[in-house]
Amino acid sequence: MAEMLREGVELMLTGMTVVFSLLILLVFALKAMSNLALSIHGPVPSETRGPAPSVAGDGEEIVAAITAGVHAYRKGKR
Amino acid sequence: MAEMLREGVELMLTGMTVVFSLLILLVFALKAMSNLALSIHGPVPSETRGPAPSVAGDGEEIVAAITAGVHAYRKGKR
Amino acid sequence: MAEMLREGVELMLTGMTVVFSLLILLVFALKAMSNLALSIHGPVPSETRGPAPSVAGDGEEIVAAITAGVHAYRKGKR
Amino acid sequence: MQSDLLLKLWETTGLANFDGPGQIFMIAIGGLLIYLAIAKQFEPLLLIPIGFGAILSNIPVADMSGPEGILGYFYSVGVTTGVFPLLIFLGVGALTDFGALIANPKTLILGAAAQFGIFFTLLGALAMNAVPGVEFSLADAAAIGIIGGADGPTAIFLASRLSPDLLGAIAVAAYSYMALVPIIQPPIMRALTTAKERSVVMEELREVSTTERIFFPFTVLLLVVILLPTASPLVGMLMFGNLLRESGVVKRLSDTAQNELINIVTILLGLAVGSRLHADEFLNTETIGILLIGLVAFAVGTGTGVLMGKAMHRLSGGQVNPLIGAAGVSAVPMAARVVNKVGLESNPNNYLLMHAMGPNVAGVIGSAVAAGFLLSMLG
Amino acid sequence: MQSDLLLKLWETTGLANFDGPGQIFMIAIGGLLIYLAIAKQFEPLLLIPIGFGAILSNIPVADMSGPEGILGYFYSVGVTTGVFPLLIFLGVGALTDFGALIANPKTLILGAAAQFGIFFTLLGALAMNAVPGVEFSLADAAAIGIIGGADGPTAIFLASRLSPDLLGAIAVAAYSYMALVPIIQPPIMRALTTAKERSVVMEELREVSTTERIFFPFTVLLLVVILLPTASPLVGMLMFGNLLRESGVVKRLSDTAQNELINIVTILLGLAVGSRLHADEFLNTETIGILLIGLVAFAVGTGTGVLMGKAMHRLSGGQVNPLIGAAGVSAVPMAARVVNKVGLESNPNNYLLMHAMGPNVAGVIGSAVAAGFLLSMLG
Amino acid sequence: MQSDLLLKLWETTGLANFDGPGQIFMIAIGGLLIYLAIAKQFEPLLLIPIGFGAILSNIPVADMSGPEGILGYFYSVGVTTGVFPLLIFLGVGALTDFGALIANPKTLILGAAAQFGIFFTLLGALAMNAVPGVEFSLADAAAIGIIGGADGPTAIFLASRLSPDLLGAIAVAAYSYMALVPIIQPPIMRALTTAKERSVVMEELREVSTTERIFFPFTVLLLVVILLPTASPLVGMLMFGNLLRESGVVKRLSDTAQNELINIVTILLGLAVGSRLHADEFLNTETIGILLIGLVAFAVGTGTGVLMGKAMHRLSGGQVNPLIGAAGVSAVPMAARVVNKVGLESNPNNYLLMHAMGPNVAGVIGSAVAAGFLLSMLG
Ligand code: NA
Ligand code: NA
Ligand code: NA
Repeated sequence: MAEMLREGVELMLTGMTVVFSLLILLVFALKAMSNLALSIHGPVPSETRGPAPSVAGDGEEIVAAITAGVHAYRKGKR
Repeated sequence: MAEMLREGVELMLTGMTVVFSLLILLVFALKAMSNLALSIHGPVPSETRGPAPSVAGDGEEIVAAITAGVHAYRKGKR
Repeated sequence: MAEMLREGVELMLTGMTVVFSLLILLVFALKAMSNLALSIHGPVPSETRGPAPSVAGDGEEIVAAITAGVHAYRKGKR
Repeated sequence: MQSDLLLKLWETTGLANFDGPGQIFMIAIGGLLIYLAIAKQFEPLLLIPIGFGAILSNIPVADMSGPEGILGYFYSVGVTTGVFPLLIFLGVGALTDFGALIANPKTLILGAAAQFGIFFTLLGALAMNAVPGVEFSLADAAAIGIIGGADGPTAIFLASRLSPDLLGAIAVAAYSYMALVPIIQPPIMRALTTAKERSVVMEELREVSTTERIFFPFTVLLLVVILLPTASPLVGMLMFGNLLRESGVVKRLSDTAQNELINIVTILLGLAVGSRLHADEFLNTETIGILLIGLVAFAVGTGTGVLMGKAMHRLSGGQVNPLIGAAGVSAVPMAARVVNKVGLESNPNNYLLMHAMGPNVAGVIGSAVAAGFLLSMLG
Repeated sequence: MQSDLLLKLWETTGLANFDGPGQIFMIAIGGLLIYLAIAKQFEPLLLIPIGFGAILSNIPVADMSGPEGILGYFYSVGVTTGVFPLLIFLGVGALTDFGALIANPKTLILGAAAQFGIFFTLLGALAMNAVPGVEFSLADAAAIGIIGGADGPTAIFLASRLSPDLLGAIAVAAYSYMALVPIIQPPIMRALTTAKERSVVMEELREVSTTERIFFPFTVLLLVVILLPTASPLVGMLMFGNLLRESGVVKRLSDTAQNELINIVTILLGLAVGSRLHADEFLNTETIGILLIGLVAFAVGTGTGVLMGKAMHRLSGGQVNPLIGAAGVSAVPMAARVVNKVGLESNPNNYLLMHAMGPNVAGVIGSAVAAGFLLSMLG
Repeated sequence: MQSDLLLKLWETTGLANFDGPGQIFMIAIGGLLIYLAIAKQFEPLLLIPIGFGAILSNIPVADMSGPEGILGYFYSVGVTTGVFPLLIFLGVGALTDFGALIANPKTLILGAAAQFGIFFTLLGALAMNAVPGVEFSLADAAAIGIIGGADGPTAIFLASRLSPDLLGAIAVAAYSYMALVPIIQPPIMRALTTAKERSVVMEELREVSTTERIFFPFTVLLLVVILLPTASPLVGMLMFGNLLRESGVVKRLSDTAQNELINIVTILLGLAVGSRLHADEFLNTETIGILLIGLVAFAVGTGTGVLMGKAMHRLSGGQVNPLIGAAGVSAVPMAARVVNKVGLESNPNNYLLMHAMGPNVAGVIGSAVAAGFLLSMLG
C-alpha cells in the first residue's frame, strides 16, 4: 500500500503540474488569440453578428422561405 | 485500362438511357396521376386542406386537448 | 389440441385473477396514497405548482438566464 | 458485351425480379393502410409509417428489410431489443394525465374487466388450430390475444417477445381495430345498456393535488414490483414518463419525451413493424385468422367492460354510468371519446369524457399487467 | 521512477506523437473547411461538422476515429450501414415542396440531362488512371462520378457502398462544389445561351391540389420499383418524408423529420464523414484528382442541363427559358437561386425561381436514380 | 396441474424473488435520490433518471439492467462506448457562454487550482485501503478522485474507462455533492477570507467580439492537442458544441444540440447510470468510502480555489475578489451563484456572478484536462 500511496503522490504532483501548465499556457494563448482577433477585425461588438448569416447559410430555411414566398405569390395573383 | 474505359463508356450509355427512360416515363406517369387526381377530387386548391385533419388524426394532441379542456372545465366550476 | 385449450383456459383463469387482484389492490393502494398525500401537504390544488421549481432546478436554463442577464447588464452600461 | 450489360440491366429491374403476386399484393396492403390513415384518419401516426414500411420491404432486389437493409436495422435495434415500444411507453407516460384515475381509483376495476378480451382471444386463437393450415402455439395465441388490449406498444412489445413471426399481423390488427373503435363499440354499448343507464350523470371528479400526482407512479410501480415484476419494463417506463411530467422540475426532459423522442421513435418503429409485412410471412391463413379474431377481441373487451360498468352501476346505487366501462379497453383517447358521444345521444348535457378517462388509462395499465402475466407464464 | 513518470507523460503529449506533417496538414484542412463554412457560408450545416470531425480524427493518441473512438462509432453505426444518409433523405423529403415539379413534370427531362455530369466524371476518373499513383477501379470511378449529382446524402450513400476509402474526399468535394455553384454556374449559363433566350418569361405555374401532392410520392416510387429497385432506398426514404409532409395527418412526425431528426443526424453524419479525412487516406494524388474532376462534374452537368433547356426552348416554340436547365444538377436550392439571379440580369422583372425549382428537385430524383443504376451495375 | 400453474405464478411474483433486503434498500436509495431531486431540487435533470433507473434495475425477475434489458442496452450503447457523456459535453458546449473567460483568461488559474480536490481525493481513496474491506486500485482511486472535478459527464466518462464497477457510486456522489455546493462551499469560503477581501468590487469585464468567440474553441483545442491529446474527446466535443453556438451560421444545429439532443441523451444516460446502482455492486464499504471522500473532494477543491484567489488578490494589488476562486470547482452554474451570494453578504451592491463565471467554466476545462491526464497515465 505504501507503494501505491507513493504512486498516488507522484500522480498528484505530475497531474497538478500538467493541469497548471496547460491552463497557464492557455492564459497566454487566449491573450494572443484576442490580440490576433483584434488585429483582424477591430473591436467588433458581438451584436454586429445578428442572425443574417445563419439564414443565408441554411439550405433548408431557404427552401422554406421559397415555399412561403411562392404561396404568397400565388395568392396575390389569384 | 482501355478495357476499363470501354466499360466506362458502356456504363455512361446505359446509365444515361436508364436515367432518361425513367424520368421521361415519370413525366407521363405524373401527367396521368394529375388527371386521375382531377377526376377523383376535382381541381381542389391546396388551401382547402388546412390543419384540421392533422388534429383529428393525432392521438396525443387530442389527449392534450382533453387535458386542457378538463382544466378549463374545472376552473370554470370552481 | 384439447390439451392446449385446457392450458388456455387455465391461463385465462389465472390471468384474469392476476389482473383483477393487482388492479383491485391498486384501488386500495391509490386511496391510501391519496390519504397519505393529504396528510402530508393538505388539499393542495395542482395550480400552486407552477413553473417556478422547474426553472430553479434546471441548470442549463440558469446558464441561459445568466447569459441573458449579462447581455442586458452590458448593454445598460454602454 | 453490350448485350451482356443490357441483360444485367434487365435483371436488375423490378419487373424481372418480382417473385409472384405476393409482393404486389403486400405493396397494395401497404397502400391500403396509408389510404385508411389519410382518408379515414385510422391511427395515421403509426399506420402511415407501417404502411410505407410494408411497401418498402416488398420491393424486389432492394431487400430493405433484410439484415443489411435500413428497415432491418431498425427492426433489430429497436424491436428485437424491445427498446422502441418501451420508449413509446415513456412518451405516453409523459403525455398522459392520470388525474381522473387518481380521483376515482375504482375505475381501475373497469380497466381490469375489459382485459377479458385478451384472454378470450387467446382461447379463440387456440380454437382456430382446428382450421387446417393454422398452427398457433400457446405463445402465438397469447401474442394474438394482446390485440384485445387495444394498446399498440404493448402489443408490439409482447409479440416481439412471444411470437416475432406474427408481429406484423398483430400490430396491423391492433392499430386498425383501435382506429375502428368508433364503429365497433357503440352497437355493443347500446345493446348491453338501457337508455336510463346511459343517461346517468356522474358526480364531478374531485381535484387531484400535485403530491398525489407525484406519488402515483411510485404506487403503481410498487404493486407491480411486488406482484408481477415481469410487467415492470412496460409499467416502469410508463410511470417514469409520468414522473418526468408530474415532478415539475424536469420540464425540458418531459417536453422532449412527449414530442421529439416519441416522434422519432414512432417513425422508426412504424417502419420496422412495416418491414414484417412480408409476402411470405403475412399472406397465409393465420393472418386472416388473426384479423378476424382481433375484431372479436375488441368486441369482447368492450362487452365485459360495459358489463362490469353495469355491476358498478348497481353496487353504487346508480351513480356510475355503465358506458364508461367500454373505455376500459384502452385505445386512449378514442374509446373515451366514443363513451362521451354515446352518452350525449341519451342526454345531450351529459359529458362523460373525464369520467371515461379513468377506465381508459386504467386499461393501459391493465393491458400491461396482462402482458406481464403472459410473459411470466410463456416468455 | 519519477523520471519514468515524466517520460510516460512526455510520451502521451501530442508533440511526441505526431507522426509527420500529414496530421497537421489535415487539421489545417479541417480548419479551412470551417473557415469557408463560417466566413463564406459554404454549406455550413455539413462543412462545420465535417471540418471539426477532420480535426478531431487527426489528433494523435486519442484515436477518435478508430473502432473504439466516438467518431468511429458514428461512422460504423450510421455510414457503413447507410442509415444516416437515408435519414437525411427522409428529412429532405419532408422539407421539399415538389409542387413546381408536379405542375410542370416536363422539367424532369432537364433533371435527367444534368446527370450527364455524373457519367462524364466517371469517365474522367477512369482516364486519370493514366496518371502514375492513381488507381481507380470502376466502383471508385462511379463513386467519384456521383459528385456530379450535386447531392450530398446521395454521394455519401453511394460512396459508402462502392468506395468507402474515398468517401471523405468525395463528400468534401460534393459539399464544397455545391457551395461554389454561384461561382461555377453563371459563366457556363451565359456562354451557352443568348440574351434573348435568357429573357424568356415563362407562364405562371398552375396550382397543384392536395390529392396530387399525396399521389406524387407513390407515383415516383412506383416507377422506381418497376424499373430500378436498387434506387428504392434513396427514393423511398425521400418519398416517405414527402408523404409525411403532404399527408396532412401526421404533422408532428413531419415537423420532427424536418427539424430535430435531420439536425441530430446532420451533426453525427458530419462528424462521421470528417473522421474519414485521415492523413493516410486523404493525402495522395487520388484526392487531388477527385477534387479537380469534381469541379468538371459540376460544369458538365450545368452545361448539359442548359443545352437540354435550349432544346426544350425550341421544341416548345420559345416558351421555356433554357437557364432553368442549369438547376437540373440539384444543389437544392442554391442552383435554382442562381438561375433566378442570372435571369434577372437579362430581364429585371423575370423571376425564374419557381420555374427552376422543378428541374432542381428533379435533379435530386435524377441523381438518386443514377446512384441506383451504379449500385445495380457495380454494387 | 392447476396448482403447478399457481406455483409458477407465485414463483414469478416479486415477493418470491427478492433476494434479500439489498434490493429493497437500493429501491429506497433510488426513491431518496428522486425525493432530493423533487423536494430539494438536487440536480433533478440527472438525479430523477438515475434514481428511477436505480429502482428499475433492482426489481427482481425483470432484470432490466441485464444484457438483454433496456437499461442494460442503454449502458452498453452509451456508457461503455463513452458516447453519452461526450454528447452531453457537446450540448454543454453549445449551452455555455465562455465570454467571461475570454475577457479575463487569468481566471483559468483559479480553475486549475480547484482541481487539487481531484488529486487530494485520489490520495484519500488510496489511504482508505487501510480500512478492511476496501480495496481500491490506482485506477479506482483516480475515478473516485474525479468526483472532485464537480462535473457530471467528466466523472461518468472517466469512471466508465477506469473503474466501471464504481461508476454508479461515483456518479451519484458527483451529482449529489454538486447539488450540495450551496451548503458545502460558503463556510469554507468565509473561513479562508476576510470580510474586506470578500467585499472587493471587481472591474467590469470587457466586451468580447464574435471573432474571439469563434477563435476560442480552436485555441483551447490546439493546446490540448499539443500537450494532452488524451483529453481531446472531452475537450473536443465541448469545443465543437461551442463552435456550433458561436459560429452563427448553424443555428438549427446549435439549437438541437442545446435542447432535444442533450435532453434525449440525459434521459438515456441517467437511466443507464442508475442501472449501476445494483445491490450487489453498490452496498459495500467502498461505496460508503466514496461518498465520504467525495464530500472531502468538494471541500478541498473549494479551499484551494479560494486560496489561489487570495494569491491573485495580493498579486493584483487587491483587484481580484478571492471568493471567485471557489467557482473554479465547476458545478456550473451553481458555484458561480454561490460566489455571488456570499459576495452580496459582505457588500450588498457587489454582483460577482459574471466574474465567477470565468473560473466556473475554466473549472470544466480543468477537470477535463485532469481526466485526460489520468486516462493517459492509467487508461
Ligand atoms: Na388495454
Ligand atoms: Na442531382
Ligand atoms: Na471542475
